[in-house]
Amino acid sequence: MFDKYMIVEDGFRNVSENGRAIGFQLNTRLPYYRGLGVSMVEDVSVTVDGQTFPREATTIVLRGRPMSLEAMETDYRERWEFGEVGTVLVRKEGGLAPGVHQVDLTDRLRISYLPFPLLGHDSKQLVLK
Amino acid sequence: MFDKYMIVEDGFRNVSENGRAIGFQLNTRLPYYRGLGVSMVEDVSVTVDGQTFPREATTIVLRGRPMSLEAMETDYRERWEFGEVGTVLVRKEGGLAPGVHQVDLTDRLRISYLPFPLLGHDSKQLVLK
Amino acid sequence: MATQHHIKRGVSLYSLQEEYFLRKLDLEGCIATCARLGALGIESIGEQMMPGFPKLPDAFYARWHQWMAHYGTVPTCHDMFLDTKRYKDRLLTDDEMIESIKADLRHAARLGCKVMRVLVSVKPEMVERCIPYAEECNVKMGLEIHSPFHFDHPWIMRYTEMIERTRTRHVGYIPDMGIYVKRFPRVMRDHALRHGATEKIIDFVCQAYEERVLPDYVIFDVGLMGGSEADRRFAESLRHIIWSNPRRMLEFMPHIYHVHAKFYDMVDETREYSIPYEEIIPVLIEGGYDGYLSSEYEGNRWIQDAYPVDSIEQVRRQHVMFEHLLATR
Amino acid sequence: MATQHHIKRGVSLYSLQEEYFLRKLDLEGCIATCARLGALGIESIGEQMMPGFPKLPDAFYARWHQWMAHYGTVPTCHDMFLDTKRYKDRLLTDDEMIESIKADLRHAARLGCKVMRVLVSVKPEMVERCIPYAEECNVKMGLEIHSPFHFDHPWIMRYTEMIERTRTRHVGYIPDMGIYVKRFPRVMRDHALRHGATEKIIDFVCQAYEERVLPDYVIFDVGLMGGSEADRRFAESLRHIIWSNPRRMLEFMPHIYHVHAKFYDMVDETREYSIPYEEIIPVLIEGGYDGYLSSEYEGNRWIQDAYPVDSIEQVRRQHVMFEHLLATR
Ligand SMILES: [Mn+2]
Ligand SMILES: [Mn+2]
Repeated sequence: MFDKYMIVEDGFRNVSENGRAIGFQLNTRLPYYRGLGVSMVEDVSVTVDGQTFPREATTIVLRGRPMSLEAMETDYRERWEFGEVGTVLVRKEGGLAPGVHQVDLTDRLRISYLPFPLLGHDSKQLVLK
Repeated sequence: MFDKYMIVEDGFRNVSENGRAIGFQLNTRLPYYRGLGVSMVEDVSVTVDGQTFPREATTIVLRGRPMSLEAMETDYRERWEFGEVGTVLVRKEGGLAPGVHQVDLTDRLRISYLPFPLLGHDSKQLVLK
Repeated sequence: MATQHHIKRGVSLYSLQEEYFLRKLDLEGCIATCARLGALGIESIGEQMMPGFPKLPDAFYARWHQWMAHYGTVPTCHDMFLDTKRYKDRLLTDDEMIESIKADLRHAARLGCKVMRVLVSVKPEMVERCIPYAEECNVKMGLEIHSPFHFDHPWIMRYTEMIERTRTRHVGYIPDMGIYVKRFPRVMRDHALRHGATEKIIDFVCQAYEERVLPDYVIFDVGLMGGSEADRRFAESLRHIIWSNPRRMLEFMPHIYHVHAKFYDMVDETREYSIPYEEIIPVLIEGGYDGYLSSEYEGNRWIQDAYPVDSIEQVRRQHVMFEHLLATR
Repeated sequence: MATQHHIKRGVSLYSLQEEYFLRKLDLEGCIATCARLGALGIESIGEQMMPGFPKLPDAFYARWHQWMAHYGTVPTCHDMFLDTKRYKDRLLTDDEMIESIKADLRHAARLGCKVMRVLVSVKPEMVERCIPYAEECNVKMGLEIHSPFHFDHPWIMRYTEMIERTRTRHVGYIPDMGIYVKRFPRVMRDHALRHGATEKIIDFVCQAYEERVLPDYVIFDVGLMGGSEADRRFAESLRHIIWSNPRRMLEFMPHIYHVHAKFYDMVDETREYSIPYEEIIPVLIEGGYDGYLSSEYEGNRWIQDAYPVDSIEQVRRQHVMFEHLLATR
């Protein structure tokens, strides 16, 4: 229901370690109308220019604290608050080339009162500087 | 709902014309709980030993009156009454061989208060003498 | 035991469809059977047991009235249908529908029925247009409130609005007790098991029914459980089987002309497996209902693949139960 | 114009979710907005606008009460959720559910709410077990009657039976006016058109909705019409949108604690496109309802893809309408 706001326009950039790009990151919000314990965030999947990155390559950062998607599954304390901007960090040797990229983001949330998972999807053209 | 009674055990036989078998016939009832105008009998499809006969080869006989399935579609007077035994006549050069046959019958009825067609199906082993 | 009331017992010949279909009983035999069970109100379906309907000769009606006199039975209700899809390429026009309904009213009057069952799918506008003719025929048109509809369903509300607006005394209701399925019918459950459904999933669905879970959720969960096609069909059946509150009849009682005493499975002479008549009949008595309880046996289609059908015994048991529940102290 | 009554106006902050989500308003800003509109009853969702919920520091509650005093607002209701699927591999146990509900009751009490919204999917047994704690907290638990449920739905009947059996004064109802969608919402129709649905089919579905046709039939017919996936989804939405009779609230009025004044589309200051408040409010007045009409704007999700959302303007219009409908002669 807040799908169009999932990808935040600002903050798309490569991430470097020791001067070498080891991946990229972008800022994102959940598409749901309340905050959720992160154990109920089943998946956050990033696709850039048609290439979908593996779940293992993805890290979520909330308030400076990084978590793998797998670790989130059994974390019953941390919450991703309503409208809160978090960061998705994707490991990719060399990062992305500068310029325009088509970015797709798909979230799968486990909402207790729904029998099916809530899927959210956003797609935006972002410029990586 | 009366599917198991669609194929009547008695009356399965070849039909001859001038001493040559030109087809076969079997007795049948509609699988529905009331009589129907024949315009609402959309199809009566006969399969013997896995071979389904064409719609054009099929004739329905009610109270001695033969009708093609196509003619039934626009006949707004004749009714196939509840539980009434009619005859399906299938044109087939030479008729069927004597002995046991697996006979399948599928009816499609247009029931006004149902959005979908009512399908009835019966399958019996019959002996042709 | 019940307090004073004027509820009468009857049978819709629909109940004996298996025997009629197989020509074990003819129309007279059906009537005689009801009489023998002390169920003297006879509801009939022209298109089921009166070949030639709606064009029946005078002789037929003469014979009908002779049977009524002979067996001491009373015509209660004629069940109409409306073949809106008679033509392959178009629906009936409004005028054609009216003509069809009028033919049914005429037939009901000639049978001596005070009530005609209107199929739930008939548009209220059509029934409204027939009111003058129903008055002329002295036949009341009772909309059958059939599962999954119920008194508070918006489709039924359209009828209620029409009845209130026109202040007619010739349109009302025939609740079909299939709207009070409190427990999932055992015969449907067993039928599904015989036709490819999985016991674990069947149990899950029946349990969810008892808990009154929204059918959408149950159907989705059965999908997740990896059910078979038969399992999914069984779960889908939840959309058409309902429990609602029998006390809702009280508000509509002045407009209830007749009652379809639907049943699937008389376990013995004291109870139906899924429909709690012991809760329903006291409400009818409390509301001052004075029409017929008209048996409507619909178990045959769920057992005929595996067991012999004995509709007469089923109806007999229901009427023993009715006698007990209707007995005044 | 209305007769004498004690109905009050309020807002569920749910209505301002778009602005809060985008950080155009913070919690205090939301409260200030309601106060400015003269809608002084504040309903809140801890998990939406109170980061850290359910573990909020004393300072938070102190600030909350300062805001209430400052803006002249009153806490009305806390909306609880129950994350039965918190764990990937199992549902919460009954005891865990009770603990979760208790935390919500505690929070509601600390906010100063007299009422807590219970999600419609919560099992009545769980709520029953929480009654003693609700009494202790002096908070009434109101089951939200949310579409496609309605007062006469068998799931809701389970609550009614429990309330009658226990004679509790701490479990009742919060009807969500989304159960009174008389006309298919224009915003949903237009949203479907923007997302691949076909005008001809959309019109067919909306027409069928007005005629109160059984959703199953409409869905099937749309299949026959060769509709697209978007068309089928649109037809399926009929399963979740309902019209029921507002007068049914009268029977349950003693147990109605609060009202969710759901809306999708205030056309102007006089009417909501699909929910007839001019029919609903007179029933509340007739029944002696004396709680809040708590705005619940849910139009944003249907227009945000194409239009700017202005929830504040939408709520403002609704309250002008309420003032008019509540004005006593
Ligand atoms: Mn019936
Ligand atoms: Mn609500």
